[in-house]
Amino acid sequence: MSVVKLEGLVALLEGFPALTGVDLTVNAGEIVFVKGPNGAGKTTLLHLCAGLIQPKEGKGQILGHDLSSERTPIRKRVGLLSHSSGLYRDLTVLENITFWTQIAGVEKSEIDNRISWALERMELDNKLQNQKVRSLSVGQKRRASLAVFIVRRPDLWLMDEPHAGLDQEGRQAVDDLIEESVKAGATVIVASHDLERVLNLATRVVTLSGGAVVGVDHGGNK
Amino acid sequence: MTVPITTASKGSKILGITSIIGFAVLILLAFFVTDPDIRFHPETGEEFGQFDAVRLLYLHVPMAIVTYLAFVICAIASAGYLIKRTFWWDSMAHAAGEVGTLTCALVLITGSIWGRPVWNTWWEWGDVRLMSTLILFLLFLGYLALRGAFVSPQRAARPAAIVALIAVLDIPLINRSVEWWENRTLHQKSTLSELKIEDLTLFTLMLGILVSVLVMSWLILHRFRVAWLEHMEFEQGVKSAIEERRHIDNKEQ
Amino acid sequence: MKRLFADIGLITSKDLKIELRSRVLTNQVAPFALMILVLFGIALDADQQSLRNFASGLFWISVLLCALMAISRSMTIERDDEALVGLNLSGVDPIAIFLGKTCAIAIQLLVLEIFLGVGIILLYRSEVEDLWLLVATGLFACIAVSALGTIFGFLASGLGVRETLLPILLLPLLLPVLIGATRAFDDALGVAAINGWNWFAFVAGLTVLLTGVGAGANYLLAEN
Amino acid sequence: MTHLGYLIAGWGLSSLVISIYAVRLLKRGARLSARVPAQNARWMSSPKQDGG
Repeated sequence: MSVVKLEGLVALLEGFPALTGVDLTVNAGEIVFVKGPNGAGKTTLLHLCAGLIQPKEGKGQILGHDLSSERTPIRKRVGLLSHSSGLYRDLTVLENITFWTQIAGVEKSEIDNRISWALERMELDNKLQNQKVRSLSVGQKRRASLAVFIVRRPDLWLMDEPHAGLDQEGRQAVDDLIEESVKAGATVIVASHDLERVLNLATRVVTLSGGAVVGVDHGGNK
Repeated sequence: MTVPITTASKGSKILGITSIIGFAVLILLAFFVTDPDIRFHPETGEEFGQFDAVRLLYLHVPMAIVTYLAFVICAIASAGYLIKRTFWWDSMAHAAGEVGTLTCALVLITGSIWGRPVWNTWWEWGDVRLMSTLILFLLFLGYLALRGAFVSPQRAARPAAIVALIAVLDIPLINRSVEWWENRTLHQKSTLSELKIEDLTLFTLMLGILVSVLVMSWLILHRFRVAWLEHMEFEQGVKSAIEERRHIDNKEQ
Repeated sequence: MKRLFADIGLITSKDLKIELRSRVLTNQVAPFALMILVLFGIALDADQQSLRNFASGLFWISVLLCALMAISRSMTIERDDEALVGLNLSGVDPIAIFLGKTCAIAIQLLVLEIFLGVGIILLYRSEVEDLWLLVATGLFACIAVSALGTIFGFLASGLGVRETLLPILLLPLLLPVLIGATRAFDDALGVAAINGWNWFAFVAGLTVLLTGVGAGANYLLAEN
Repeated sequence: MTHLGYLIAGWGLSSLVISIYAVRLLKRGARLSARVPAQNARWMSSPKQDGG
C-alpha cells in the first residue's frame, strides 16, 4: 500500500513555485532519501506531505487521506522534524516533552513510559532534562527535538536534515532509530545532503531539482 | 482588429459619461437653483440659518450614504468570498473597501468644512456620527494596510475578508457606545430636521445621492477590474515561473 | 469536551509558565505601564483634580497599550522556533489553541490591571467607591481585549509588519470596550454620576460577543 | 454668496481627489491590461481559487 502518492503536485511559497510538479509514490515500510541542491524544494516537499501546505495543482494522498481536503487527519499521523527545534526556549527539556506528549493526546497511563523511553533513547540524562532549551548546545537541542519527534510515534516520518549538528554517535543513533521505526511499521522520508548515509540506509534515493523529481535510484538497503 | 488596452467597457463608459453629466447638473442645482438656508426668528425677525453653507450638504450627505453602501458591499463580498472562495468576491471586497475608504475620508473632510461655519467648530467630539465615521475610517485603513502587507494577493484574501466582516459588525457597537458615551448629538436635531426641506432641496439631495452612487459604481467597477487583472497577472507570473523552473530542470538533465 | 478543556489548560499553563520564566511581564511590560502613568501625570502637569478625573481613561489606555505588547509576545513564543507548526500537527482542536492563548493573555492582563489599579490609587489618589464594579469590569474587559487580540495576533503573525499592523487593526475595534470600561470605572471611582453597572452590562455583553466572533474567525482561519 | 471659500474647498477638494483617483485607476488598468492577455479580461468568469 502506498503511504505517499503525489501526482503532478505544484506548491507555492509566497508566490514562488517551490514545487513545480512532483510525482512520487512511497510504499509502506520504505526509507526514501530526498537529495538535491539548496532551494530544490526538499523542505517544501516535507511540509506538503505533513499537510501544512495547500497544493496549488495536482493530486495527492498521504496515509490514505486526500491532500487538498483532508489535511487535518494527515497532520495528526505524521511527524515532522524540521530545521527549527519546535521547542519552547524558556521551558526545560522535560517540560517541553511532557507538554508535547500531552497535547498530542497520548493515553494518560502511557505518557510517563513513553517520555522516559524517548529521553533514554536520545540519551538525555537527568541533568539535561532539567535544563532550559535556551541553554542547550546545538547537538543537545537536536536530540531534544528528536525525543519530542519520536514520543508521538508517527506513522509517517518526515525528517529534514536529521543528522545536522549531531556528532558521529548521534548520527548513528538517528540511523538506528530510523531502521527501528520501519521495523515497527512506519514509513520514513528523509531530506539530506549526507550521501554516505543515504546509500547505506535508503531503499530509494529521489533527486529533486527545480521543484521536481529528476531522478530515482535504488539505495543500498534492499 | 485591435483591442483597446483599457479596463473600460461599453457599459462603464456610459456609466462614466452619465456620472459626469449628472455631476454638472448637480453643481448647477446645488449652487445656482436652490436657495440658501435663511430663516427668520419669529419674534425678533433676525436672520439665521446655514446660509450658503447648506450647499455643502448636497455633496456631504450623499457621499456619507455612498460610503456606508460601499462598506456594506465590502462586507457582503467578504462573506461571499468566505463561502465561494473565488477571485471575483475577493476583488469585489477589495474594490469596495478601497473606494469606501476614499469616500469616507472625503465625508470627514467635507463634514469638517461644513461644521466650521455652521457649528463653529472643525471637530465636535460629542457627535455620534462624526466619531463613528472616524473610527470606521481608521478600521478600513487597517483593512487596506493588512491587504498591502501580503506578498501574494491570494494569501491576503481570507484574513482580509475576516477583518472586513468583523469591522462592519463592529460598526453598530461603536455607534451605540459613542452615543451612550456623551448622549448628545448635534447632527439631526440642530440641522437636518429643522432645515426647510422643500421640493427642490429634496430633489437636489436625491440627485446628489444618485450621482454619488453612479460615481461610486464607476470607481468600484474599475477598481474591481484592476484587482482582477492583478490576480490574473499574479497567476500568470506563477505559471511562467513554474515553466521557467521546469525548463532549467530539463537543461540540467 | 473534557479533552478540549484539558488542552486549553495545557496551553494556558504552558504560556504562563514561559512568561513566569522569561519575566517579560515583570521586567518590561509592568515598568512600561508604570511609565505611562507617570508620563500622563507629567503631561497633565500633575494637576491632582484632572488626574483623578481622567484616572479611569488613563488606566484603560495603559491596559490597551500593554495588551498590545502581551499579544505580540504571546505570538512570538509560538513563532521563535516554529512551535506553532508542532501545535498544528498535534491534532489539537484550533479552538483550544485560541482559547488557551486568550486565557493566558487575559490572566497576565489581570495581574497588570491590579498593578495599574494600585498605581492610580497611589499616584492619582483615586478613591474606590464600588470595588465589585471595578473587579467585574476589569475581569470582563480584559477577556474581551484578549480574545480579539489573540485573533488579530494570529491574523497578523507571519507577516513581517506584525508589530505595526496589530494596533491599527485592533484598537479601533476595541473602542466600544474602552468606552464601556472607562465609564464603568468612572462610576466605581466616584468621578461621574452615572450608573456604572449599566456600562458593566454593556462590557459583559461585548465580551461574550467578541469572544464568539473570535472563535468564529479562528475557525475560518484554521480550516485547512 | 456666503461661505464661498468653504464651498469651494469642500466641492473642489472632493472633485479633485475623486478625479485623481479615477485617472490613476484608469492608468493602472491600462498598464495591467497591456500585460494580461485579453481573454482574461472577461469580467464575469471566475476560476475557483482558495487563498490557502
